Amino acid sequence: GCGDKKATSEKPAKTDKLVIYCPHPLAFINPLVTEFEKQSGVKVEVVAAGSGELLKRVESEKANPLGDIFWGGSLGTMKPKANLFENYTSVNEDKIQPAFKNTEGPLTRFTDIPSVIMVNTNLIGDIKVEGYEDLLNPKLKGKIAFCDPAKSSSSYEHLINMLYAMGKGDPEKGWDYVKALCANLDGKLLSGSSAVYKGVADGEYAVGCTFEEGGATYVADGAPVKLVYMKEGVISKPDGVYIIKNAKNMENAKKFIDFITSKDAQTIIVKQLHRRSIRTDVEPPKGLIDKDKINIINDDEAVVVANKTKWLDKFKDIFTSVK
Amino acid sequence: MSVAIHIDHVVKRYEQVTIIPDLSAHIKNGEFFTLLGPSGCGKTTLLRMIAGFNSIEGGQIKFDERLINDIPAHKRNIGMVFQNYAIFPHLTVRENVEYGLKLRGLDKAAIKKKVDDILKVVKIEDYQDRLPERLSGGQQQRVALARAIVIHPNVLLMDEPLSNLDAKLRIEMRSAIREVQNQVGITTVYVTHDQEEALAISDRIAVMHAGVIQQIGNPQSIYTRPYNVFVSTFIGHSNLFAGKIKVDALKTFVVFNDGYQIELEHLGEVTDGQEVIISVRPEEFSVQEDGLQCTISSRVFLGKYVNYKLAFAPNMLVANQVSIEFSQDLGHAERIFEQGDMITLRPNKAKINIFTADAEAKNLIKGVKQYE
Amino acid sequence: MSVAIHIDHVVKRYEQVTIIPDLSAHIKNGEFFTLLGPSGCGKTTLLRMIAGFNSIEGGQIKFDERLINDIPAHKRNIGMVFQNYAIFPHLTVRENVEYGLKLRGLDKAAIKKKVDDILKVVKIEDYQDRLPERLSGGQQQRVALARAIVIHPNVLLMDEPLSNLDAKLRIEMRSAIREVQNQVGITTVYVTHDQEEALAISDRIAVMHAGVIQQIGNPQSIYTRPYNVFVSTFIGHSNLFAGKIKVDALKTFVVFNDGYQIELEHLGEVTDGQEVIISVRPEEFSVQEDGLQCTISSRVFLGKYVNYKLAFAPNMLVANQVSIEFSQDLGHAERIFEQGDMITLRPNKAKINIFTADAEAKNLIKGVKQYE
Amino acid sequence: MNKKLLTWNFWTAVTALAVVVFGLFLIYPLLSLFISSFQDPATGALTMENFAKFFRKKYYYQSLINSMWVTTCVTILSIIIGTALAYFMTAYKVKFKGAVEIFVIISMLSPPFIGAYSWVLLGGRSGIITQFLTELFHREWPSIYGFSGILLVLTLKLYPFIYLYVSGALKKIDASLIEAAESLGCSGMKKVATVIMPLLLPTILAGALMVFMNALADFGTPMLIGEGFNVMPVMIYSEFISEVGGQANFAAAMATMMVILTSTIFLLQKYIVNRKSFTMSSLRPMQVKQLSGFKNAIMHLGIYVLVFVSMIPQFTVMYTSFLKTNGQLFLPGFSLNSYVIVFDNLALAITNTYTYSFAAIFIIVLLGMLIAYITTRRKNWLTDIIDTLSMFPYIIPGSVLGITLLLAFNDEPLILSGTALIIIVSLVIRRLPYTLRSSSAILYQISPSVEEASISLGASPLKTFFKITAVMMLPGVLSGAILSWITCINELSSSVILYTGGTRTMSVAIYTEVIRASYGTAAALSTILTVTTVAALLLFFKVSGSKDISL
Ligand SMILES: Nc1ncnc2c1ncn2[C@@H]1O[C@H](COP(=O)(O)OP(=O)(O)OP(=O)(O)O)[C@@H](O)[C@H]1O
Ligand SMILES: Nc1ncnc2c1ncn2[C@@H]1O[C@H](COP(=O)(O)OP(=O)(O)OP(=O)(O)O)[C@@H](O)[C@H]1O
Ligand SMILES: [Mg+2]
Ligand SMILES: [Mg+2]
Repeated sequence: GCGDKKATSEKPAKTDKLVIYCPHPLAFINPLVTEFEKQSGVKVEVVAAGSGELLKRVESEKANPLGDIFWGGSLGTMKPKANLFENYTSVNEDKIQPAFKNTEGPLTRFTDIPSVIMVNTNLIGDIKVEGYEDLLNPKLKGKIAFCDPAKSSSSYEHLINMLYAMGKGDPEKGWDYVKALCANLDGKLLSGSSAVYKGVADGEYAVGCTFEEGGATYVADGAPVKLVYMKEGVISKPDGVYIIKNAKNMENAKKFIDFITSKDAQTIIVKQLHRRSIRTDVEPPKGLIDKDKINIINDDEAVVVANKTKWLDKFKDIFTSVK
Repeated sequence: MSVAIHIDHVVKRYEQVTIIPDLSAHIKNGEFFTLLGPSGCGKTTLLRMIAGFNSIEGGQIKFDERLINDIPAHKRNIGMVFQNYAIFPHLTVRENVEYGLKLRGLDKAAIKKKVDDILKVVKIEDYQDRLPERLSGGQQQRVALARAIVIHPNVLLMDEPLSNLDAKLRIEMRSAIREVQNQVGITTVYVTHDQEEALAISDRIAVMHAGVIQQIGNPQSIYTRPYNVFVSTFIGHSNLFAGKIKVDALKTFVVFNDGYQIELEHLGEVTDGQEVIISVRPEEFSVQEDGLQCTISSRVFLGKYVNYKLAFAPNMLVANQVSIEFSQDLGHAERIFEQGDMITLRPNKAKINIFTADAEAKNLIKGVKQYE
Repeated sequence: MSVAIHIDHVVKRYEQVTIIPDLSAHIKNGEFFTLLGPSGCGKTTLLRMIAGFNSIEGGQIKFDERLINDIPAHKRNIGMVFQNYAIFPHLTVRENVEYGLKLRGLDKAAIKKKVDDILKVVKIEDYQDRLPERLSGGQQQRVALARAIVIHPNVLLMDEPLSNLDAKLRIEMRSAIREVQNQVGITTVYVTHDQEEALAISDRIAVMHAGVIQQIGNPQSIYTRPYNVFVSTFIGHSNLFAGKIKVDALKTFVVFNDGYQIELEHLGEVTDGQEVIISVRPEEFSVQEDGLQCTISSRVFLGKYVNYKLAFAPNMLVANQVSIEFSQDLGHAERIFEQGDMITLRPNKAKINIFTADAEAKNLIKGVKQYE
Repeated sequence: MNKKLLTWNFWTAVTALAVVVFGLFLIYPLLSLFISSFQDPATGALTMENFAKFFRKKYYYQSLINSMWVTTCVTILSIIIGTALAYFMTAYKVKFKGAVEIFVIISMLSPPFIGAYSWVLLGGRSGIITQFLTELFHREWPSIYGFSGILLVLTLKLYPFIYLYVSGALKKIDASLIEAAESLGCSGMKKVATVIMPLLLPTILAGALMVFMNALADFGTPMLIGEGFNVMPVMIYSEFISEVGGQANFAAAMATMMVILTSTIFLLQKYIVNRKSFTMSSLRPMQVKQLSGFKNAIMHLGIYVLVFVSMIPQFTVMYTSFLKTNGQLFLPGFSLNSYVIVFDNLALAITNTYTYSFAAIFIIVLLGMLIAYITTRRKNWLTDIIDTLSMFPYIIPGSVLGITLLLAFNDEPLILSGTALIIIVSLVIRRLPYTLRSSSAILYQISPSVEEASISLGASPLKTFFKITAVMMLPGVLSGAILSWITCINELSSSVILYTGGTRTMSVAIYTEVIRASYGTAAALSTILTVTTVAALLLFFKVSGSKDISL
């Protein structure tokens, strides 16, 4: 209530509280937060909402931050906003895989997330889906769950992925594929990341373009779905956990970063939450194929960042013109 | 195509309260029938039952031979003028009046002509494009009147349609109503509290009291030969004197308590010594040598005549009368009296009425009928 | 603690239309002042200006010496009875009446007593716990009346407060109003369309026409000596004859177009041969040997008297009159005439009024004043 | 002139209050938004580019067309259904009327996303109904997605608005007007069309405006079932708040356009209402009649089917909440597991929800009635502006409004962020229009002479307002207040920006689950919300002693 006001604005550095902004579902948050509370004795308050909303909050609250930790958000999204976050290197940095080191300062990596195609095994029948090319199959017309890349980061990652994969390393050459794909979408474009995996799992769509965890959860829960790692190439991007600049509970925030990158936490993540660890010493999750078996490709981050608006606009034009 | 209205033993209850216990009346085809009675006696209620807006808890109402108890209001082809006008606030004056005609599917030219005519008749043609909220009370009432008349209904029901008009306009509206009514022969049921109006305009009048019809008759008989004391005092003023019947061998007299007696030839069955109420209207007195002695206690000028309030010896009068009055016609008055003057007034024996002194207080004059 | 009301040159406009161009009147302390006029002439408008509900576009209104143009309505200590009743629909009858008293912070017992009294006076004590929707029209009107009177305001404004009541109740209500008014000395402005009521109840009457006051005077002078033809025909009926003045050496006559002439002693300035309008009221005729010849064209029975419509040679009359009437008092009638009878009527020379034949149509009788 | 002076003190104070409230909590926060819509994202220089861009790309302007089209259809359908239902429920005896009314109100109570998701479960490609129909007729059955789906879902969610407004007004119609029409030979539909509808027009327009704005602003439904049928709110939302990081200036430009568009519509509506409104002093309300035989059966059937259909999402949600789940997946069989998961923090969320909504509704009713009064009875340019302003928060996407509030009150001199106060402020600002509209609609119907009567008896305008006008308004206001309250309870988009751990509400909790597809727990929370709301409503009607909801 109103009484909090004073408390939050004048607390000294030593506190027993931590406010986490987090777009993950309770089922994901609860085990980790409980564990953290148990270990540290800090009382955690979770403010959950969409990552866009949370990011906007952080931006708006610059003058008087109300949160301490921003937990979630793909690296691609967060990089441009890095100035909103505090520099901090976790105590576990030496155990992190080389690709996922916090080189920027504020951007601690948390898990590794490849893009995948999710297939509903009940609906797919004998249609072969092994990669992007197979999505152009006329039999799948209107049965593909794809989100507007302007609205969903997983879909955006997919757009980048297909540009690089289908353009064979030159994103400009990938647009012909995008055009063909858009035609096969049959005017259907979803508005949120979760609509894709939820839609495929519920049988609304035969296939969907989503991120690994989104689909993996369903696989683990026993839904009639499977994951396909595009044979043309898969880009895998980490997401992260960040300390909000001038956080009121700075000490606890740092503790949390240390905890979440620790072996304990990462093990929970892999065992229970179907995500890939960024640590060198944690096994990949059961049920997910090894990363070496995936055709991993890389994008050129500089190009991607520079072209973001242009590419999103281009997608819009293509989508509206083929419709 | 007007109809006769037969009202048979109708009953009206609002929840527990019975407003009309058992009422019958037969209104003739094309007749102008007026309901007269004190405020709250059930006039509006009865009218609304005929119109179809109030449920009927018992008895039946027929239009000619057709039982209408269960026929919805809009199929009865009635015209109604409501006590509170009920003009459509969203329509202009002209649109209000056109409304019923349009529903009847008349062509435009015919509608225009009819509406123009009626607007002229009720003198609101100057306001025809106004919305009702910008009209005066009387103007609104005339819109309501025009709207009901213009459709030439079989039955026209009017609930105090002229209550907010000045005398001149009332008289004009009255003749307009009568004219339309005669032209197309509309059976009309009219509610008014204005007796003069009722007397002037009606073919027959029903006087109601507490949901019960006291008398039905033409204006003249209602006024001159009221069926009971209620009617006598309600229609026009009546001065009530206590008195006795004196019957001797040949003649019958009615005797006032001061001994003054009048011979009456046209009394019905009476017995010697029977107590009666003698009713004398204010204008039935004349200043004479012989008669009843009294003092003038106040005087009001009323245009055509002067109204005096009179003081009598208390034992002369029936109790609880608001005032005893003498109305002196100014056309013939030889002298105007002052407060305090003692005068002698002789009742006009051809005109006075004699009522029984019991609770029924019925008229004892021969040939007085309750329903005519 | 009543007040005098001074109305000086007030103007009222609704948007473009001027309803009251320039009106002045002075209402005395404790007086019963009546506004009389045709429907739509601006009576309600003027009343609402006094009450403070209509803006005043010009001129001023004072209560005693206090200019009230800008004093808000609720501080004027007025009581008002609205033409459409305006009872609070969500309050019971008793609560409606109590409302004003509660605002004045009276203690409970006093309120109860006052309300009980007034409910009895207006005869609605039986309905005191009902909501207004379950009252008849007349009952509602009485609630409105009680509510305004009970607070004993300085100024009581009433807009046709009795229009929905029957004659008996009207008379009772009238005396109730007068009684309260006399008791506490409330200056009362009363709007009515009922002339008889106006004549009976008022100290003075203002006759209005199209926003202009035609005459202010006591009832008797308004009726017997109207200032102009409008007043003469609006208050009571007047038969208008065309005529000429004849002045010879000693005497002044007024000559009807058929040559019948009457000597008048009390005329103001006239010239020989001047065209005039001669106004004779229906009751100012008497059947005589000499006089004006006419035919009876219809007859209506009106209780106290019989009203005949007369037919005259057209050149005798001023044009455009609805009817020419003779009203025969039944107390004195020797004979009742039939349609078609030819009769000779002599106007009562002491009572007839003579008006100029010009647009102003002013009364030529000596001593007739417009404002009294 | 006289009139103004007459009431200078109190009503001027109210006007001033309104100016302060809207100035501080609306104009001040929104100003920066409007300014930024004219700014270049990179340089901050003034430009029209953001607007130009909108009209260059079909992707954008098509969404405006889509929005207008679907909104118009929803509004028309809602008017038809809502008015018809209100008429039948008021004019005729309907069995289980109380229950029907509660259901109608409850069908509005559909927290964002979850209601629409129920429709996916039912009418999606593998939805229960679709599957059933497909098997029955052996042909592909259209699914819920796209235009017609949005139309269905929004109409069912929004017709109650019209219902509540109109049934309030119907009870104020003077029965003798209807009787007058009947006496002139008019009946049935004709009577409705020529007398009842025109008399209700101000109210219907007020309700229609609410529906229109609501449909235009709703983004949960099209987001979930739009499938490429892009609409403005989704567009603004995603440009402003997307995970991908949109373009704030461009989003601001779109929001500005929406504000201009809706203000125009609002002014138009106001113009018509002003011209088409009239006072009625209704002493005799409409009598409730008993329909008989066939007609009666048809009417009941119609009403029950309608109510059942609009309750389907609620039923589905309740049903879902008891399903056994494994993570995000529904399994065959029932369990209370979803309830167990959400049980932590539940007490806080429930207390918060009801504390905030009651605090807000109290302020809303008070402000709503006062502002309605000045805007209908004390018309001048200032009150006109206030009236128009009051509609702004209604149309600006809640999240955008939330952010502007956050930006405005997160710094000296007035730090409100993170407090309950800011949530209540946003509730009041956003939900005031319902009460305001219903209040002014009812005011149009109350004859001023009743107020004058009170003033003539010595009550000051202030007293008159509270003792007479307000009391007479209450029945009408109530319908708007219920809408305000229900939508306060449902309110999400701005709260989700403004809440902190201590101020989370039920709908925030539901949303949190929904965004990551944890529908079992969302359904459980939603069911708890519905049940407690019904309980609160019943309690309210019990305490206030009124039989009807809309009165
Ligand atoms: N709001 C308004 N706008 C324009 N004209 C109006 C308005 N109110 C009344 N009028 C006009 O002003 C004139 C005077 O109206 P007012 O109500 O004062 O008449 P009145 O003398 O009380 O008549 P009545 O006896 O019929 O009630 C009428 O012609 C009426 O049409
Ligand atoms: N809805 C109702 N419920 C209960 N009683 C009612 C209702 N409507 C009218 N009454 C009562 O029925 C009686 C008759 O009412 P009605 O309106 O018929 O009177 P009225 O003769 O028209 O009187 P007025 O001349 O005053 O209009 C009155 O005593 C009234 O109080
Ligand atoms: Mg009546
Ligand atoms: Mg008037």
